[in-house]
Amino acid sequence: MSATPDTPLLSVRHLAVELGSDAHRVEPVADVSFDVFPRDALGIVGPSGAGKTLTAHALLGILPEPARVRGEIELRGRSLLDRSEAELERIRGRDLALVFQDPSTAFDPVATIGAQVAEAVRVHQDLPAPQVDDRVLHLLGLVGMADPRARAAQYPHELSGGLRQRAMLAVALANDPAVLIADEPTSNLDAIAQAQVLDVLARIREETNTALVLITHDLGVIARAVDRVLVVEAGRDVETAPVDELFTAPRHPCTRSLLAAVPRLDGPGRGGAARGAGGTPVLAAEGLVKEFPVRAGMFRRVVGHVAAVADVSFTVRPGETLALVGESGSGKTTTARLALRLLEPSAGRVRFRDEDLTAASPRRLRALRRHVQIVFQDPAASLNPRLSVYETIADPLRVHRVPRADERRRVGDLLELVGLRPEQASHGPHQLSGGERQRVGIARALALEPQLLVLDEPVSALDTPNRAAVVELLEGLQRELGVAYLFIAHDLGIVRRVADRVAVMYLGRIVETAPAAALYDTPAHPYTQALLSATPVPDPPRERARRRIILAGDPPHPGDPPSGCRFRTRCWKAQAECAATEPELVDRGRGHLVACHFPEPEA
Amino acid sequence: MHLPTPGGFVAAALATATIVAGSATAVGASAPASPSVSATLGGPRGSIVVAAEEEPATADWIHRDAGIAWGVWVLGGQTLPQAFVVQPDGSYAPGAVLAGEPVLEPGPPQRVTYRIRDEAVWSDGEPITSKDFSYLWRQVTKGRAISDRTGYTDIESVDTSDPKVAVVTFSEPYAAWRDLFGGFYFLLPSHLLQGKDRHAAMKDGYAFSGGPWKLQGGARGWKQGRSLTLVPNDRYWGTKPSIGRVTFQFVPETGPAIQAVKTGQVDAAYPTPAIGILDEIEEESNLQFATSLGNTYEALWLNTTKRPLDSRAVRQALAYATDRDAIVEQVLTPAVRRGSVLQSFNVPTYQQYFTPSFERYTRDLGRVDELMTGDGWTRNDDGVWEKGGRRARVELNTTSDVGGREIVERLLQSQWEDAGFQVSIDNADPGTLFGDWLPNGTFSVGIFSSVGSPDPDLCILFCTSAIPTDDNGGAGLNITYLSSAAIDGPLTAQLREPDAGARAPLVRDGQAALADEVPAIPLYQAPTVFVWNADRIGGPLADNTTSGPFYNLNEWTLR
Amino acid sequence: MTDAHHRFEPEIAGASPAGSAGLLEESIDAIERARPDLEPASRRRAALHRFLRRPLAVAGLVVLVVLALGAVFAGVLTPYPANPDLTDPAVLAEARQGPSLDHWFGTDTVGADQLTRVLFGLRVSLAIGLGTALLSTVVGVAVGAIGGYYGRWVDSVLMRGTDLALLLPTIAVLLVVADRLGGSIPGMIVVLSLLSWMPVARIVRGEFLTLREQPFVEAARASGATGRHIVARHLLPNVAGTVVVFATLLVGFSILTEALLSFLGAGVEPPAVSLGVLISDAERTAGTSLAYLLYYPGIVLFVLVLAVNFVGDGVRAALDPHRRS
Amino acid sequence: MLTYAGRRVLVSLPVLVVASVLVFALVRGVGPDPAAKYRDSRDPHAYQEARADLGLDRPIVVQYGDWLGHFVVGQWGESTDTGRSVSSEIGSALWETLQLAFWAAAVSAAVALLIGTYSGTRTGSAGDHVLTALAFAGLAVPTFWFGLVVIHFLGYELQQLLGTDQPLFYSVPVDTGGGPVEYFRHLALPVLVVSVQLVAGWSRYLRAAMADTMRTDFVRAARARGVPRRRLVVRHGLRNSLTALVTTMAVDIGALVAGLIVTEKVFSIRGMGTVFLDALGAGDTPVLLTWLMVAGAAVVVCNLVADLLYAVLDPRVRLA
Repeated sequence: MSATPDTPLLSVRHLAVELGSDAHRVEPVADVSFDVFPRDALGIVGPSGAGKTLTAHALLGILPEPARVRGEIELRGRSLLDRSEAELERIRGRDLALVFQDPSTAFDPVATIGAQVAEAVRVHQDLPAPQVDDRVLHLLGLVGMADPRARAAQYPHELSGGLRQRAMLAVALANDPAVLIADEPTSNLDAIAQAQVLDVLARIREETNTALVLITHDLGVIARAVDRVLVVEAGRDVETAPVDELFTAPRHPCTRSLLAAVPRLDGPGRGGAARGAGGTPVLAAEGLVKEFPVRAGMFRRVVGHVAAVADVSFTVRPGETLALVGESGSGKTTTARLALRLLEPSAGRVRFRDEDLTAASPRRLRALRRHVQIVFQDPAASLNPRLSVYETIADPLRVHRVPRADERRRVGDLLELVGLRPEQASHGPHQLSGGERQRVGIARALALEPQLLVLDEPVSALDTPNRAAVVELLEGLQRELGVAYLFIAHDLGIVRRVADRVAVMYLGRIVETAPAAALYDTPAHPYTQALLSATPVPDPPRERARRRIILAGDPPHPGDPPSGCRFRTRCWKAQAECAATEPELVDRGRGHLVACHFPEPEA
Repeated sequence: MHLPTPGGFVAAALATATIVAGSATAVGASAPASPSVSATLGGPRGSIVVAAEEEPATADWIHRDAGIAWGVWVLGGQTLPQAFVVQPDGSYAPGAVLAGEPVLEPGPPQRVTYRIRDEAVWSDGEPITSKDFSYLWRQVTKGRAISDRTGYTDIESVDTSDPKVAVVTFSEPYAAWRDLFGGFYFLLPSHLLQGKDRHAAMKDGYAFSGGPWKLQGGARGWKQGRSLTLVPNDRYWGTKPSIGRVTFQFVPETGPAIQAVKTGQVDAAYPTPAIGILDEIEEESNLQFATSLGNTYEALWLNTTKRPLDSRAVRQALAYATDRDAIVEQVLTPAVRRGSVLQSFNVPTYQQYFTPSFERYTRDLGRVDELMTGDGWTRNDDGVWEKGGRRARVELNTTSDVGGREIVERLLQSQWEDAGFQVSIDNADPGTLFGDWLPNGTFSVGIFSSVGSPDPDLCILFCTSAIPTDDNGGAGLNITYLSSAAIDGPLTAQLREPDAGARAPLVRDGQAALADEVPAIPLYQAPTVFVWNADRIGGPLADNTTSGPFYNLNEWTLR
Repeated sequence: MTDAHHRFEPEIAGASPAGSAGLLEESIDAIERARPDLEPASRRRAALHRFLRRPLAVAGLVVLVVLALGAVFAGVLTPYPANPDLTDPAVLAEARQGPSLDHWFGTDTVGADQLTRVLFGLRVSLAIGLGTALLSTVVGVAVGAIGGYYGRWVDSVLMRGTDLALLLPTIAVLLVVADRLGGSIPGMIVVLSLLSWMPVARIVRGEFLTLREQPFVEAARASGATGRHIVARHLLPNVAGTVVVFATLLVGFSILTEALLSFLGAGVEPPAVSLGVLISDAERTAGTSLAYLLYYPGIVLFVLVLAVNFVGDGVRAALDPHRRS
Repeated sequence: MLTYAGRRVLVSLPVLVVASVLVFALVRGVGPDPAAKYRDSRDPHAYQEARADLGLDRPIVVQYGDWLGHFVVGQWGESTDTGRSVSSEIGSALWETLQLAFWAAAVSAAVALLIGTYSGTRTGSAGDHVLTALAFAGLAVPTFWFGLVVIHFLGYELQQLLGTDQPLFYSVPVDTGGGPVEYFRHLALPVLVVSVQLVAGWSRYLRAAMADTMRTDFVRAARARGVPRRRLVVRHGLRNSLTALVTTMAVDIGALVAGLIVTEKVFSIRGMGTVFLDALGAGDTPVLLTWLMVAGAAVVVCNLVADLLYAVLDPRVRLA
């Protein structure tokens, strides 16, 4: 029975999923209904914990054992819930295909990419081996792999996250599924890789008949990839609308808060670029280099070095925010650790105010550290699971022997400052949400009243609403406390609101640095332009109209950087000169520096 | 329960005669078996498997690595001739190789004439000659790494002018001359070994034979660590075996050995008896057994250099404090349903020299009090003897891996504590006890066994000359460290008295002196149990405490 | 894991080659963690709850408590002394009686009540098991912590040392040294701890190596904390769970190893009697009318170790909620 | 990979050299006096002579160097107990032990694979609970006790029950001629005793790994694309769980070489274990030294095999 555009391929009514034993029953999915039509592109959006993933797994009947499903799921008018496992096996992958959120765990680590795509083909199609091979290569080509044959022979761990997710798409498409369900396919990717995957999804919609269900918490992604949107919150669908309508006229408060949380490249930046100008920098990095030795051979000799950070200099002035932006592997996190001397630099110096951090004695270093603190990317891992919120925040105070009486007061103040309730002081990290954990991390970092806070991707592990809230908190804290930020991010969208100045890193070097407004308005380096283009805009018409710059492939390995300009291998402007000489950072005035032989002409 | 001779201690030193050919001779003499008789019966047939508790370390019998009884029982005695064999009653009888009793001329110089049986030949057909006597003597006296040279060094010459008559002349009178060319040693084929490396030729087994059996395929018949297989020696002049092949399988533990007989994995076993073993055997209708009290005896060895054991009165008191009957009752009776207290260091098997000198020591707490008080000891508040502020404290030492001795220890601890002694227990592995604690004199009361021998020499255990010192390389066997003229006198004199009649009183005097001095307290003879599958094996099966149950293996038949 | 329990390597977290549970699993965990009824409950209560949900662990605990009580009150539970007066003919007359109402486990070869001896043996075995676990854990944690946090030469020496020790067959080495050091109960504990602290040290070191790269430790370093503070406040508490589990399993392992050494003649010596010594003394009774002397202590030893291991597994499950059943 | 193997061997050499120091110190420092048994000798010179023969009168460092020098070139000397060459003593013992270890490992691996897979894919089921309890029992049972019980019940009582005169299984090694049936009857009981522990350990390990693997995203993803359960279990679940198990098994098997002391003693097998016990009892230093070194080398080799297997089975492991 085939579906016409009017009758839904997939119809979900009042879906509910129950978990847990009888004594402790929870219902993360309570009431979700929607339809998917042929060639449809439906986005399901909602904050984390809304039940989106469980809904997807319920559709395929692959929930873990203790789960119970109620409601109705119909595929082409026939219920799925009463099917036998054998019947479901025939449906999975052929009628309904699922792409998992994390491409690093969704592949069998011990089988090649090609074998896993081939397995997906063979499960449903009885084809001779050569035809399977052809099909595999075709699929890998379809998802934009440059050298499908080579990729097929590789193991999952040998591919970058973006490539892996595209390979996952190839697996999902193996049998031309009627419906492709993509569960947060870009959440674990950086901006460039996300743009690449979204590009592939768009191509799939053009080239195949597959209907798309895209699950995400990021409305920016929605704007680019789907036609209709279903908003879910706390296990219930709260709003469904065509995508344009949803962005222009959101009805449900949840939708509105989701929208408000989306960082906007086109939104307002910070006013007053003069802030923090002048005065001694809080932190000055000069010619930082970090090399990791590469050992090989029978005697484990050092045969070379990988320069994760190759000659990076910057300054952070009191009270300002410097954003350090780059895709995975650009060296930005290493730079952050060097700035705190959590890693020893191979060369270069870091100065805090007038003091050379790199030369400080261990004792002096410990004393200086109270002035420069750090907030980590993963809020779960950055909290000691054995310590309560109070103990975590008080820990730095105890390290610096703050009297107990002061400690109690100070922790109370800090809790209030970061927006946590006083009774949460006694909670363990496991009792907190991701956003709350990150607030604890921030409170701990602020406990010693530092002059500089290094924020290492502080919001990238959070969902959109939490992102916005934490960014807002950080803004407020800076206003209130005058602390300077070194803000590390892989996404230019997120720093738009907070950054006074932005430095863009590529393969261990800064390629462009500029006051925020200048960078967003007149990006000079092609890489900056690509990063900007990769960040989706939550405004469907505008998003559709934007010029797309999709960079091909992954950054080169830092152990073997290209000669001359490091970006030239992925640059559409690259000329012979780019391979010959490495461009220096050139000051274009008003603090705008760019390292490119062919920068965008000044407006 | 386990009562072995640990680590070859003492056992190796004393020439426990293990004579196999003896009975064979007797049978052969009365009814000489001709080759034609066996031929008409169809020759030897079939095979049996016997569990052997210990494996010989080497088949080079005079090498220092040799010296365990099992080696003699399963291989040496089956394949090589000896001058004398000890009979079950403990008397010496000439071996199958000799034509009658050797002639002793007391001298001086002492001289012994051995007449070799004319038909005695090696398995290659060469006759056994007086040169083989001479060869053994020279190897023992001149060779390297020899187990024991005693007696052989007293030989001045071996006359080999008549190939069938060996005349041995001694430089000193030597009382234990019957142990020469016998005991743990065997006559060796000089025509095969002369000028060769004897040790290399023999240590892993040998193809030649001068006995009823030979190794199957020569050295290959002995699979080290697993088994040793014998086949009949066609050239043997005595009773020829009727069984085609006998395999001795090495099974060191009693439990597995019994299990193996019960389930038919092996046809016979001679394991160290354990409590309950007879009940277990009797459950099987096809199994028969024979028990006896062996030549190995268990004793308490007192370190007389250690307080309070340096006092003779205390040693005697300990002997009176010991209820040896109770020990026998708990240790021997449950295992083999028999047993009696041993009253001498010469086992009663060899009656001529036996005297029950320790008979007076039965548990008598009144005598204990008398002796201890007389020695200046008084009981303290805990009821423990004390003298000069020091308690009468002894420690029991034995090998910890031996099951049954823990019963002896527990009984002794109770008995001696009851008599006012403080008793503790410290056990060790055999290597430590025999290699360290005994020769270095750091033990207190050792519980271990020794082997009684047909030759009554106790000097080696109790004479002053046998005390381990730096001079003798710490190799002496008198680990009681007691130096007593009363003991030395008769025991030294008997060493040089070749005449048995004159020697016996000296030996008995020595035993009386030992009972007075109490350097050690004999407990009991270790029992033996020989079990066989009567559905499989027939013939004259019996235990022989000296020669082992395989002494008449050539007379066994297969059912 | 060999017949000689050669290697001590219980399954603790991290056996999985495939890494942690899937994302969905984690999110479900998160949901369950957030259950309102668990919210006020302390972490300890939750752990206890997880332990009590495992019937085998609870059964193990009950059995263990019963056995431990039996061991503690060994002297008063039965009307018989452990070492009766063997000069008393009435005692000797009782020797080798099979199990009866008067003597549940029968009497031994000299007339002592076997149940009484088994209870005292239980006491010695438990003391050795607990003592070894404690000593090994203390030493292992100390060495592992130093090696794992400070690294460098301490770590190199530790790792090479334990590598080396792992090369040598445990039982063989213990047999060689047991005669010099063993015999008494403290001696046995020292002997058994000689090699078993090393796996503890390796585990602690491994956990430390992982933990010290964790952001929360970096955060502590960034706040200027000293090594001592980081080890005491941030690292040790986080390995406590693993160590407790390991120590529990070490109890059972040590009891078995001591029994094995006893069987090979290198166990505790009189007057101390362990379960292993009782079994070893009865080694030759298999199949005879005295076989009860072999079977009862063996079964008690087996049940004891089984109970300890069940408890250990329960503790592991209680402290490590991510690895369910 | 060859480079890696070569490097591992090179790294192992100094470890073995240090191990040799340890072994020598252990045996000569703590162990028995090698010449002790000659103190029993009636010959007053035997002890001194033996000490001289064994070179015990020289400085200990010289003795060590001498021993190591000879050891390295394969001159392992002669047993002071039997006078036979140590290499033949150890060689024949090793052969016996390896047969036992091989069959025990093979049987255990097969059984553990079945049990671990069953339990790991049905965690919480009744069958899993039963098998888990059995595995715990297997880990808790004292081997020596179990061996004695097995000999009595399977070696004797079963035979009585069947009323046969012929032994069903051998509990002692008896040369009964060749043939696979005889071979099986000899090895059945000792292999059973050794396997109980191995099966218990390995099946628990595999069960845990399997349960973890079956909960991973990639298994769920494979399920989501319609891969049938059997293939899911075998090709994804088992394949991934095996990597860790196989290496564990390799290491365990290495330990078997020196770890079958009790089984060999109970079944009267003259293998590595019983040779060690005898050597220890007899103060047979040359055998003890070589024995410990061989046991150590076996562990080194098996660790190496484990690492290589891991690299072969898991493409993520880079042998550099």
